[in-house]
Amino acid sequence: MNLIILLAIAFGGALITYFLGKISQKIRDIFAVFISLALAVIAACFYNVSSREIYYTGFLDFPFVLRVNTFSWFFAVTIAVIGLFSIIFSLNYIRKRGNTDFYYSMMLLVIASMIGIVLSGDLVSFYIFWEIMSWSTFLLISYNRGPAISAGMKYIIMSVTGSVVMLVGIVSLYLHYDTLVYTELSGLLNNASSGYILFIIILFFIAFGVKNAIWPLHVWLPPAHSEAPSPFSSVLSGILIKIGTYGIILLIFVIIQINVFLNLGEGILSVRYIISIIGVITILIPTFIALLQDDAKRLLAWSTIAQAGYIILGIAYGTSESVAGGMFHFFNHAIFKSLLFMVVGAVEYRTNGVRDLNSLGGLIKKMPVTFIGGLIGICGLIGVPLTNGFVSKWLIYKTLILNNSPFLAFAALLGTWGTILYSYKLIHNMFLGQLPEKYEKIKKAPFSMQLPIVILSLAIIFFGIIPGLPLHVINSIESGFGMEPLTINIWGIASDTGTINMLNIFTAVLVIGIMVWLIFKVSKKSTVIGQYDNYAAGTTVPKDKYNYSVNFYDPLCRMISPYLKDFIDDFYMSLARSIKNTGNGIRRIYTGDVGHYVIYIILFLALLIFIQINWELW
Amino acid sequence: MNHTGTSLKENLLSYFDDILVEISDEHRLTISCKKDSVITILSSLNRNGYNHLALISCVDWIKDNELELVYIISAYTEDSEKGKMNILVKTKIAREKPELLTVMSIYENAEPYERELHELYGINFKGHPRLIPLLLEREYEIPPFRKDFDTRKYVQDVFDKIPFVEDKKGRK
Amino acid sequence: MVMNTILEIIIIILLAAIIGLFFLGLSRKIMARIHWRYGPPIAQPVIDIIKLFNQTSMSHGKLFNFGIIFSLSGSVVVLLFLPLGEMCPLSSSGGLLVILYCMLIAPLGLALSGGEAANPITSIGISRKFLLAFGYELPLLLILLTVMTHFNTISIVDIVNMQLQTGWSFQHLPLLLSGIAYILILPAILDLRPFELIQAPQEISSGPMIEYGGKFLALATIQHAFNVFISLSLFTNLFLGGAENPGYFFLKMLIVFIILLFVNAVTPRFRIEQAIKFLWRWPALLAFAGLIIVSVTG
Amino acid sequence: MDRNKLGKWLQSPGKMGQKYSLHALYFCTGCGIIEIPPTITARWDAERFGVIPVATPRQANLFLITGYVSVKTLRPIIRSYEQMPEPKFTVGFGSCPINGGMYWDSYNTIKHLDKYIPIDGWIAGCMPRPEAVFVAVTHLWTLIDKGMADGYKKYREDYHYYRENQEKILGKLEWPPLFSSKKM
Amino acid sequence: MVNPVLLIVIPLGLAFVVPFFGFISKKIEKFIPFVALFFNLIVSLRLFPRVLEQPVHVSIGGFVPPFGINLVAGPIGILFTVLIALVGFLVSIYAFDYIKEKDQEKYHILYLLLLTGATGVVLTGDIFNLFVFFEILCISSYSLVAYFGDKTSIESAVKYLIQGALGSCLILMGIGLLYGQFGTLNMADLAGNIKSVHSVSIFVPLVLFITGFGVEAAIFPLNAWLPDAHSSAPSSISAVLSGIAIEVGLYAMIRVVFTLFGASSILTFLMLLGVITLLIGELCAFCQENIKRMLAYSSIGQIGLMLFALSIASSYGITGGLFQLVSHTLGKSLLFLAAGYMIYRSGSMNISSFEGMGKRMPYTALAFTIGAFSIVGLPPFIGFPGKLMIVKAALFEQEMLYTVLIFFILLATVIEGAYYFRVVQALYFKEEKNTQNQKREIAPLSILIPIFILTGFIVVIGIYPKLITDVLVSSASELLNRADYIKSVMP
Repeated sequence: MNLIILLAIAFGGALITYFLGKISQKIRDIFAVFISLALAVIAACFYNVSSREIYYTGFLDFPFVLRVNTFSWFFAVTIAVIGLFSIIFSLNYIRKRGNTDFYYSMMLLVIASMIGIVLSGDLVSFYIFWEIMSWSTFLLISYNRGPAISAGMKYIIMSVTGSVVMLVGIVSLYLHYDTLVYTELSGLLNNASSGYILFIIILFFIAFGVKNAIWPLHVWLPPAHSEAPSPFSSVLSGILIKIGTYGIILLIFVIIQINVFLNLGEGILSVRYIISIIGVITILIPTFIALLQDDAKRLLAWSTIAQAGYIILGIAYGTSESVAGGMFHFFNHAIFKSLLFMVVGAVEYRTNGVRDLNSLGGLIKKMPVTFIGGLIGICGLIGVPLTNGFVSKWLIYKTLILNNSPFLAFAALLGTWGTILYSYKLIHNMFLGQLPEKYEKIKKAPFSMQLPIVILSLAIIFFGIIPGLPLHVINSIESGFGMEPLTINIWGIASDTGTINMLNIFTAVLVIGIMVWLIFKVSKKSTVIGQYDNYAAGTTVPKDKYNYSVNFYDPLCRMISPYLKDFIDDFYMSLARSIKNTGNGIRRIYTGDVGHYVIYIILFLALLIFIQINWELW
Repeated sequence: MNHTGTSLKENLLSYFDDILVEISDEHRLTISCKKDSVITILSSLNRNGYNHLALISCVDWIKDNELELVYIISAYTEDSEKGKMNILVKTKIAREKPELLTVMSIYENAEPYERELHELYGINFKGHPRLIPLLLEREYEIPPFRKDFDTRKYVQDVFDKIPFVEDKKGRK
Repeated sequence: MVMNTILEIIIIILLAAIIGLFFLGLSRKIMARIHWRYGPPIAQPVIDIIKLFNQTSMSHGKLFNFGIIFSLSGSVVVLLFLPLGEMCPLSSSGGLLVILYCMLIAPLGLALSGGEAANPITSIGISRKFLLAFGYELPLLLILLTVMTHFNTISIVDIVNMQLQTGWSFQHLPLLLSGIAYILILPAILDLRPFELIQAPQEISSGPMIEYGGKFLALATIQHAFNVFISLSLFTNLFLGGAENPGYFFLKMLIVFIILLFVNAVTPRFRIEQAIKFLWRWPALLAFAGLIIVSVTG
Repeated sequence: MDRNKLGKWLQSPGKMGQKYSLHALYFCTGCGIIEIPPTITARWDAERFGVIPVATPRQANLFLITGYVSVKTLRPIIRSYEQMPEPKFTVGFGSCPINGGMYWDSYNTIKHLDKYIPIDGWIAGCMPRPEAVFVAVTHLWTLIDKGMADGYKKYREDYHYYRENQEKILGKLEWPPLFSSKKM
Repeated sequence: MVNPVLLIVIPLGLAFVVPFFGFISKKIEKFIPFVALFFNLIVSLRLFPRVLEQPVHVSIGGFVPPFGINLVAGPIGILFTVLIALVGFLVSIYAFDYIKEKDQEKYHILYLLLLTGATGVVLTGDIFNLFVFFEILCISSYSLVAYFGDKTSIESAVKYLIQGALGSCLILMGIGLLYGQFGTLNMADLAGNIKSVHSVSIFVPLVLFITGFGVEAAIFPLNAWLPDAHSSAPSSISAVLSGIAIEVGLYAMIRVVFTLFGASSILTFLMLLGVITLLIGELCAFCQENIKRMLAYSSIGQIGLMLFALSIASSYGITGGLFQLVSHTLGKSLLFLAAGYMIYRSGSMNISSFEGMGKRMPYTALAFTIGAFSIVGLPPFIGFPGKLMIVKAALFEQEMLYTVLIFFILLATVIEGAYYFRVVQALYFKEEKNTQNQKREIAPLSILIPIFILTGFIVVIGIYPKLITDVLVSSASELLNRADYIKSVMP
């Protein structure tokens, strides 16, 4: 089972679903789920197979290489699994909407191209799959019509700019070392001049930064995520953001080798430190902006940018624990962020399209399973000890503190607290509080939506209690990169400087929880009362006028909102406007009067001769 | 006898014919007039500065079968002379079916006073947007503030009728 | 080995409960004395808890029950990570960061059950709770980072042992600054008067706990007692040299608590904006200065 | 803390709890509320008896009805009483709740409050002084000891009658009946 | 024995035969260009393998090269002939249903003349012969632009005529000067005698040629005619114009600069000119509302890109440029054909009328999207290898100037992406405004065949570019080493 068959299945599947759709919806749905399932299974069974296949296609004598090792396996499995769940989730979500064949084929195409990126062994095939992913994402983002169109346009412009800059980087690499295959390329850059390495880093960093929504390049993400259809935005923010991470890891650890990267520049101005600072800014500012949001999906979009900041911080900091933390946080973030988007999608599906946090409320009574998924999701997002988010953040903080950079640690920890605030706001405004009149009769989410939610929540808890499994995989990746692996056991990290053992924490919580539950059960039985039998200073609870969770953190928002105007967005908008104005200005040249055109020709001729006579250039 | 009171009295008399104006003491001026000229008087007072309706109270002259409404008007102004003036506009209306036009168009704050009078005296104010009960919880066929309302009899046949729980339980 | 850890756990939990409730009773007694009145018996909290356990209560659903259970077990779990003299059962499986994160479970549990109570006053109480938590977290993080970088470790047991050798951490200037900052934010952590915004009885009639009847209120008061014990023991462990012998340890905690009570008795209540502004100004400044000094002197 | 007290505590902690921690519901019904602040603050410290004012009915088990009860205030009183958890005691303050007091013939006040909600203790006097409150509290203790302070039990059994009386005075009540009427 | 001369003679002959067929029956006229170009395509494909070893020389009338008129069918010549024949053939099929007017005679005659002129320019070895074919090409395109006969098309045709005429007479002056100096008209012979460009007598003809051919090749200051001409011509004609005419003009200029004069220092100026044309073309296209004007400005931009690539005088540069040329011919003619039919169906030319076309005409819209993606240069399509080779060529030079220019070019491609994606979004994701004719119309077969074939080419060459890279490499080497061109032609 070599890799080209996997890619063939993926891309072929995408095309076939489009035409199957013409025949019947049912077959197409089943086929789409079957294809994504097959992808997940095949990707999974490449576990510690590390093989390389080279195909000399006619593509301008660039070799087309596919390779798989634990590093690419780790990303491929996450992509395939999250893709599978989002397709299952979209079975119901998309049924009522327009041209569904287009949606399914594009979704499979995006997943296929992401797997292609992860399995590609050389930079050209990496670039080809990267571009296919960009334009298929563009088509999917603008699927929702209306405001989604401007969101899609903003996305495609930034990603085309990023990939064009990367193209320059790839070609200059090719011309310097006339090979683009990772294995050959990795050794060569060590003796290159640090100026050239910096040039390459900047180029690639812009491309991956756009995809990874790093702070100055994050502008496209909030509109794109909130306008894209929910199952796709769970793919978008779950894994597509991580392709940028994959690129950065590839750049730092495979192409430039970690030791070269570490001693680039010295002290404060070292590249490692600058990227960490960018990562920290990407954590802080979007977290505070997320606090101000009222639209659920836009809040999650800003939180995606913040969490991507953690991953960048973890990877760029360079020590083996921080890289492990970064990669583990990638894995966790893929799970709980796609879970949260599915929860919001389920709520949106049931209340047909309401995402505004101020008008939702009390849905726990109607959609309990979705609530439990959402609760576990935000616990993962925050990093409550028994969830997987905790372990990865703990790793990042530990290295930051012990390697004497407390200010980075401070900013990251403050980011966590911001996450607590906005994630609780998400759950509270959507599920808790009074149930408004108009949502009395909504049913619970259909089974095809609940299945991925339940499985992903179990995954969060499972990997939270047993972080050893993913950490073992990450260890083998790190040793592949030539860094000394962490000392881990199945239950957590046992290094000498600081240990966490999730088993003890789990048993402690379990035992104490049961004890408290027993005390609770032993005492008098409490009568269950509805939402209208409530303390209202002696009067009865007025229907529909008793929900105070409108703009939840109003005092804080009033304090911080003047400082958080998104000036980066205004900068990009003014740039676009100035290009349009120059365009209009230049259009004036073609005046429409043929006399002017003839004068232009003569002037051109005169200019040529004048230059030759005076300066003898030619 | 301050001159503002007298000057006010002169121009009121000049405008309106069938009204009776007399200055009872240094700062009080009472105007008694017909039911339907109340609106015009109040609007003219409001126009030349007396823009505060302090209270609308009602007196139940049961003997000559009339209800007398008293509008107490004063002015929010700096000059102390005018500020101290209190003007009482009195009018009498029949007791059987008391009907009157609302003054809310002139003085906004008349709304609760008129609701209270409606509830306690049964006066119906035509044109009042919300004549709903203000203070009382229960319905009364004779409005309680009227003189012919016998509270003691009311208490006997409402409150005392309600049995104690023990006797009710005993009897059943 | 497992036996004596279980033994240690039980001892710690009982000790913490007793000390916590004793502190609550004492606080009400001291407040009364300051008000120049006789005040309730010291064991009043225990009596309250017994009464509450006998009362029937109304619950708003499963999450309402789960929330209070989750928050109490969260507080008790944090307890196990804190060293009490040489007894520290779970210190091997998690350091100061784990404590910081576990201290977050209690407010989250309370918020969830408060949310389920579907009362707008609880929403206001919860949003105030989180805002205040966000307020005092900024200086608290700076303080913890200063201590951790100063002792260059993230496990609290090492910090206590180092303090045993080199004496209290108040001698070093940066730690003195962050100690003072910590005292400034302790009333916010313990929900005492200048920052008693969450259960402000006059304004939002005891905030998130508005729908807590009999046994819920009992569990909430127990959780509050544990929270008092945890915060004070964390402070004494980090700054006052931990516990050579338990008696001396409790005395230090008591002194700090009494200082806070004096402040609590006389100061009015902050509005939420003023509270955040205050917390982000003075204590944050002090702690930041401490952190700079520590990271500079290295 | 003499020994028999301790004995009594051990054999019935529930009673002890109810006695020594009466959380009073902070709900100003009538003119008597002006007496409450001096009783709970420095001059006549009620806290020594374990009486603390509490904000919400859910946390209270003592309901002080101070002063006359107008027809309009009866509705919140009933609502708050029903929201209090089960072992709850009510104390009528002053002569007005007893039999209407000086408003005996007013059309607007409730005459015998215990027609509508069970009252465990009365304090006579037209606004009794704080010392009378403490006498009432200690008297309530003895009632609790003897198990006679069972107003809430009566309310639960004869809820139907109470409800009937209440609806006679207040017309239709918005909230559903607390106990589904088994009898009748 | 397939003689390149047939490539010119047959279409010319058939062009003049069209009226006679007209007498028999009006309907046959449509098929004549179809037959002629099909024949042309077959002949050029047959010539293809032989030309790759060594160029084929034909001297008409038996005269020895320096004297008589001779045709040189080198690899670049045959590449262009194939392209012209292919696009011409497909457009002729397209014209079956597109040109509905009653007297189509004029259209078919001029159409054949235009293609013969183009083929002639590409194959000839003699500069005067080059001028003659160039004139045939220009005149037939002037009149075809005015084919619709309404006010705007006539006005733009006249403007095109004036500028084209000016350009042609400049070329004529250049030829005159050269003939006066060297007495011969054969390119190879001339190339042999011209040693260096620096003497004024050589430099002036070079400048004249560049300006003359520049007008037709739509370089920056000289391309004022293109937007009006292409937008008011019938879509099939503007497809041919954008697809073939300007490329042939560019070919002529490159042939003159490289083989005839062998000038190298002027190339940097041409390169700068190319970048300026690209930027101006893209910026103007960015704020256009009319779809055909937008495509016309984008052609100007692409021409600037080709000029930049071709004027990097390295083999990478020229292969990149030629690859870009091929991708532009295929892509742009596809876009014009698809857009033409959509305009025909939706009635108006501005982009807002294209909303909802995705549902009404799925295949044409799909073809338009693929064409747009290929022009912008997204991977699975033909545009991407072109862009890749141009960037490789530019960076190969290692100079700072090239990296700066490359950034400008890539900025331009981003702007290009912006306005193409805007149209794609309008096609698929915007609601149809006037919803009365919502039913799905499938375009008639004769419209669909050329569109599908072109899309097929774009996707196939995009995935497997080796098909045409070896032709491009040999034609680049033919252009670059001037000496053996002279040796092979001269006896």
